[in-house]
Amino acid sequence: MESLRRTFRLLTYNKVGFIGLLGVIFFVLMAFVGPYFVPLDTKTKVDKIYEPPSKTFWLGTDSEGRDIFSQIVHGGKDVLVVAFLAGIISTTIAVVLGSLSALAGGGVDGLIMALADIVLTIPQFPLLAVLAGLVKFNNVTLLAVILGVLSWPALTRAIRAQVLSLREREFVEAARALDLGTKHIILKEILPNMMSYIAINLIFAMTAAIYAQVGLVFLGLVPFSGHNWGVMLSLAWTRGAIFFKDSLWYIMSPVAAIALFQLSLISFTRLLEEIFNPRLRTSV
Amino acid sequence: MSTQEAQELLSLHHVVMEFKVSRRATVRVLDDVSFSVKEGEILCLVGESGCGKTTSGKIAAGLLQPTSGEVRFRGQNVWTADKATFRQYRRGVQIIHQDPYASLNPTQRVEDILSAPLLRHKIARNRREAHQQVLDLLRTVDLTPPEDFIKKYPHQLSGGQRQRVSIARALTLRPQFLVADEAVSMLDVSIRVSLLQLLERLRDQMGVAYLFITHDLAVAKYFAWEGRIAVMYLGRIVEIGPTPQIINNPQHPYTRALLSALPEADPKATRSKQRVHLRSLDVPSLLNVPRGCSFHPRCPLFEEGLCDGKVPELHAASNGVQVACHLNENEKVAA
Amino acid sequence: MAEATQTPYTLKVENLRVSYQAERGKVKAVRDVSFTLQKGETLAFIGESGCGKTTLGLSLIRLLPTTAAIEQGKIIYHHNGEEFDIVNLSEKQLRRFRWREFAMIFQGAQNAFNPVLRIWDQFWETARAHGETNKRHLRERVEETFRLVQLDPDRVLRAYPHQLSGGMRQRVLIALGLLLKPPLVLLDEPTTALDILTQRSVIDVLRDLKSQMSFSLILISHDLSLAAELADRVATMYAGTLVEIATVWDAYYRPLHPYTAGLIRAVPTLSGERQDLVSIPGSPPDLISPPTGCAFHPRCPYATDQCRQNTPTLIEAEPNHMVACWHWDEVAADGGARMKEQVEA
Amino acid sequence: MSTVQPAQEEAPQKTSSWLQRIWRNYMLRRVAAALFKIWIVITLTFFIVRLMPTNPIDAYVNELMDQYGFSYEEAKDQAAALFNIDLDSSLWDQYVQYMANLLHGDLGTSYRSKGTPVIKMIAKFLPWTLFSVGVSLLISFTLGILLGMIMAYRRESLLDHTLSALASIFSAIPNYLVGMMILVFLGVQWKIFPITKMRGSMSPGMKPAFTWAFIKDIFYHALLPILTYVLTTIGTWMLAMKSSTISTLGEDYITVAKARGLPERRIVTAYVGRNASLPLFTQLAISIGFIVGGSALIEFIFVYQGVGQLLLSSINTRDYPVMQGVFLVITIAVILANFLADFVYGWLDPRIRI
Repeated sequence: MESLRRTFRLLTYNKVGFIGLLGVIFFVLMAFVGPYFVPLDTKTKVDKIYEPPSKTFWLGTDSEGRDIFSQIVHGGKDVLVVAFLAGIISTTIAVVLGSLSALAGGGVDGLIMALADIVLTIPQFPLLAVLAGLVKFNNVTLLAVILGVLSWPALTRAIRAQVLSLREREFVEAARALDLGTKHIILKEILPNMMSYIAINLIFAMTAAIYAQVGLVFLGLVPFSGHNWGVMLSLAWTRGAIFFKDSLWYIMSPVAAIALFQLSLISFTRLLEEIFNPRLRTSV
Repeated sequence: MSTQEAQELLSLHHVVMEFKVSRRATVRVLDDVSFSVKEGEILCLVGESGCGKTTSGKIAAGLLQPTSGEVRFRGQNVWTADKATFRQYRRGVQIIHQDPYASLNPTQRVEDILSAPLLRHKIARNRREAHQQVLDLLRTVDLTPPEDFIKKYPHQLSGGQRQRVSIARALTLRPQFLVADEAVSMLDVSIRVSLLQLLERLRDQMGVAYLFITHDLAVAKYFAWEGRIAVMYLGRIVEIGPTPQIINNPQHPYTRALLSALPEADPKATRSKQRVHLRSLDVPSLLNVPRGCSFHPRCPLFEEGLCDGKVPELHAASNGVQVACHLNENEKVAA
Repeated sequence: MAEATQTPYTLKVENLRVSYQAERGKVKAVRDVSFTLQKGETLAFIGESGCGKTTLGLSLIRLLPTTAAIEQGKIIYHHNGEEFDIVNLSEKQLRRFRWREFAMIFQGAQNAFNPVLRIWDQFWETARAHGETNKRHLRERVEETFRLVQLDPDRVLRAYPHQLSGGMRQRVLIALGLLLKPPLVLLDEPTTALDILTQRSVIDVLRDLKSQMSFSLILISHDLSLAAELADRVATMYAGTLVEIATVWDAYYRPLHPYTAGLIRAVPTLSGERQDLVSIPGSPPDLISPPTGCAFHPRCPYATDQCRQNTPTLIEAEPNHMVACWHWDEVAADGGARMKEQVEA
Repeated sequence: MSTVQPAQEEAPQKTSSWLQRIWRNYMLRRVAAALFKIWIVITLTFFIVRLMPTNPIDAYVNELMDQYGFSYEEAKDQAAALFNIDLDSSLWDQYVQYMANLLHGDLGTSYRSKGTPVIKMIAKFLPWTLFSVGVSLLISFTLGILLGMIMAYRRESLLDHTLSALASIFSAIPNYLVGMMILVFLGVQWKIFPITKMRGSMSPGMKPAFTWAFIKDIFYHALLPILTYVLTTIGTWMLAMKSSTISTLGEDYITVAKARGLPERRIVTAYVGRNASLPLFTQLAISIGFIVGGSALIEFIFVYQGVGQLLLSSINTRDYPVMQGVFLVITIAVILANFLADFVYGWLDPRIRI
């Protein structure tokens, strides 16, 4: 009971961060649980084009008279899955390569850093734009993999620098003197001191993945498939929804969904910083 | 000093340590350093920053492998020995760091810090046993009642308390040799003495030997009165011998300069001290160590042609001290 | 506080109280501190980390961080028959007052200079801020001060701070501090982080300058040996209060406050045989909620109920020897010996 | 530890050969590394581009069929007439040929706009991207630094909180969404900007010249892209500058500068401003690359004729030489930006001068 209350106090310690957390939870629930409650409206209704929000159509209707709200509910899953997968992939690569680079040193280090340097030089978005045509991205997992595989270098460098400085810290030296083993040193001494950094960067990697995937879909470089916010955005755009007063809800709904989700993620990072800091954990 | 029969515990033989500072340049931080410490003995390394005392400490503790030369533990060269011997050495020698704020992992509680080595090396068979041993360790380092400290994170402790946890951690594997690298210099004077007394007590009770590294000769004198002091300058030992001799009758001009330069917490003594005047205030860079005796550009007794030619070797001086100075050599010859 | 002597003073501090806001509450860093700095004398403030000595130093020249404030008290500055309260100076007046009248030389000169400007530029802008317009004239004066601190002006003035060694930077800072020949200088830990031989050269330079230029000097240091070497009088601070002020001889050889006595017994010396040292039990108090009565009572072997309830004030216990302790006579009688017994018990 | 450091390296060893000395030259080494990187990028993109499904002919055929209702046969004939490229020679031969031409400064000719040299097309589009991105970066960097410093000086004030919140919000939202919102609200809903008139990079019939009318015109057309870039990047600079300023304000030399009685303005500029902005210059380079690379989205939304647009249309038509050319140009821009940032950093900070 007491620990529950402490956890709650810790979570609410940073107001902005807590709101971010609530936002993230909201979007996750909406994207994954929502579709079971809100059926997707696919019926064209010529008499109901561009209706304003009402009790039946919470966010109004689109260019074919379909409910926008149901599309928003159904359109989150792909975006979230890609963001999460891509974030995990790039962060994992970065943590593994960064640590390896720092701990192995020598030739391995040189090779990884040279590779990172080259990948950083390649203009990311244009490369993605070309790759988008190379492999057909109707496969969410593949999209996530490509996004993740291209976005590791910056974080790898940062992780390497962190590990290098942590490795020289006196408590790590003491652990070596105590012969606690490499596994203990990496998992118990070095990693816990980078956890907040890694978690925050995971979130940043997710936001970058959202930026790229929605952007690619929006430009029409990823073949349309299924329903997601990016596709909605692209359709709204190509149907000229920006130019009419009454199509405002059509174009703005996906924009707002993406923007609010990004904002929630970014705000959430503030809380992460504190969750992993023992100084704060013990003072609340 | 009744350490006649005491066994030699740890020794460095002609140790050289070089670090790469850039693609091309290496800097020689230690140059031909040799010393040995017997069981239960205290050897104090003193010198100014950059003289190589911390590097010597890390080499003694097995945290750095020397570029050349040998480190021997109970007579065995540890870097060529088999795994079992190295492990014995690794556990037999522990280190206490200077900065009590950097030497404890901020994400671990005192209990985690102290029980990890106990469990890893099967000194405690299970968590409960480890818990009991942690309590004992905390009592040993005067953190009483231990229950108050065991659940704390390092940031919840004062500097002195943290340093005691560091010492307790070093004791988990029951070492025979402790490297204390400026272990008290960051603490306030009012708690410094109690830490020194704790280290002394460990030596009396457990027979721990010390390599005590400090820049403060007064602390060295207090802690190592029954032991020896080695004075280092630019990567070399310039003088080594029993503490009272070094403090009261220093042979090397550098040691004399240090002793005369140190202000003391005694107005009369400090104001009436004889000063040694150096010829230069600048400390040479390790990238560009002077030829011959590296102290010669600053030495008040500098003799051209002698001091800037050959590097002086350590040799026995009159009072049981070993000193690396050409002039002392000559005096002896003349005497 | 009765003015026993009528010698001219440079600085008179009365009931100074400084606090700053921390997350946990108000930190009472300096509590009702009063003292007088005589003209030409060196007064050393000693005490351990967190005793408020650095805050005191910063408040004297009104350089406290924004979270801190002088809550009450006067800092009267006196020079050439003029006197005013530093607490009341406006920002503009302060700017003129600082460095010209009152220079502060900080600890860790490692970082006292703007890393992106050459040393000469930093001298020039300082002089210009105080009315100097002639570069050649300034150059002459700088060369003169550099000779005093044994620096080569040609080489040093052209250099950037990072190109100088720690000892050199400290000497450059001293030269900069004395450039405008201020009547009052404050040194905060001037030799910390310097090597022993460099430290010695800095101490010698300071002593020489002091005798040549006769400014008043406030020295703030945790290093008792530095105070022993340079100070005329020594003031001991504990938990934000001044607990003892005495001549350097009295402070070291006849301390009347148990804390001063304890500090002196905790520091090893070089000369003579090895003496036994004692430590003071416990740890310094929390300045957010300091102990009642005398702040030192939880660590003090002389403490009685009176100490726990009533705060002692600074009184002139012996001629020119002020102490804030209910039992100073007992300390005087046994020479602070009880500090030692307690540890052994 | 050391005294004044020697101005030059220690005496060069006699054994070092001429080649070794060149290798030791920092600048030369960097140039060599940059050339190597460019080569890698060219090679990589060369093959990726050609591995894309649909070749230029098919893309054209599809386009003719979709947009103009041509039959497949008609379209095929039409396409064959336009393209006399040899897509059948081996990829390797094409690569060798391309590299050989590149070494002569020849980027090839466009497939689609037949006969137009790629270099000419890039010369037409690139200036607009450089102009819009450059101006935006200049504005957001300087403004961000100023606002960041103000926030640091007025820490925890209402102004600080408001600016911090705005900064985080605008840097969290993808720039193309911000651009879209500008179009929708400022352009369509509230009709503040006549967005149809503002399309393109300059008004039709406008001749590039150093006249007030021209300058006004190009700024007018670049206004919305610039606004978008500035809004979405300024937050990062503000927050970075704020934290950097806060840590600089805690440095000893600031306190000493105050103790020296220096005028406040001098302290703010030469002491706080200069030192606090130093670390931001390394970020500047990275962000130039990022913005130029991502310009496609913004240029697409605002119909602005920059390299981003060129890239998009060349991707859609599979115009290999143009795609390659754009990649090359963007890569070079990123590398040059890095050089520039390092140079400025070195100029501002004597500690890292070499």
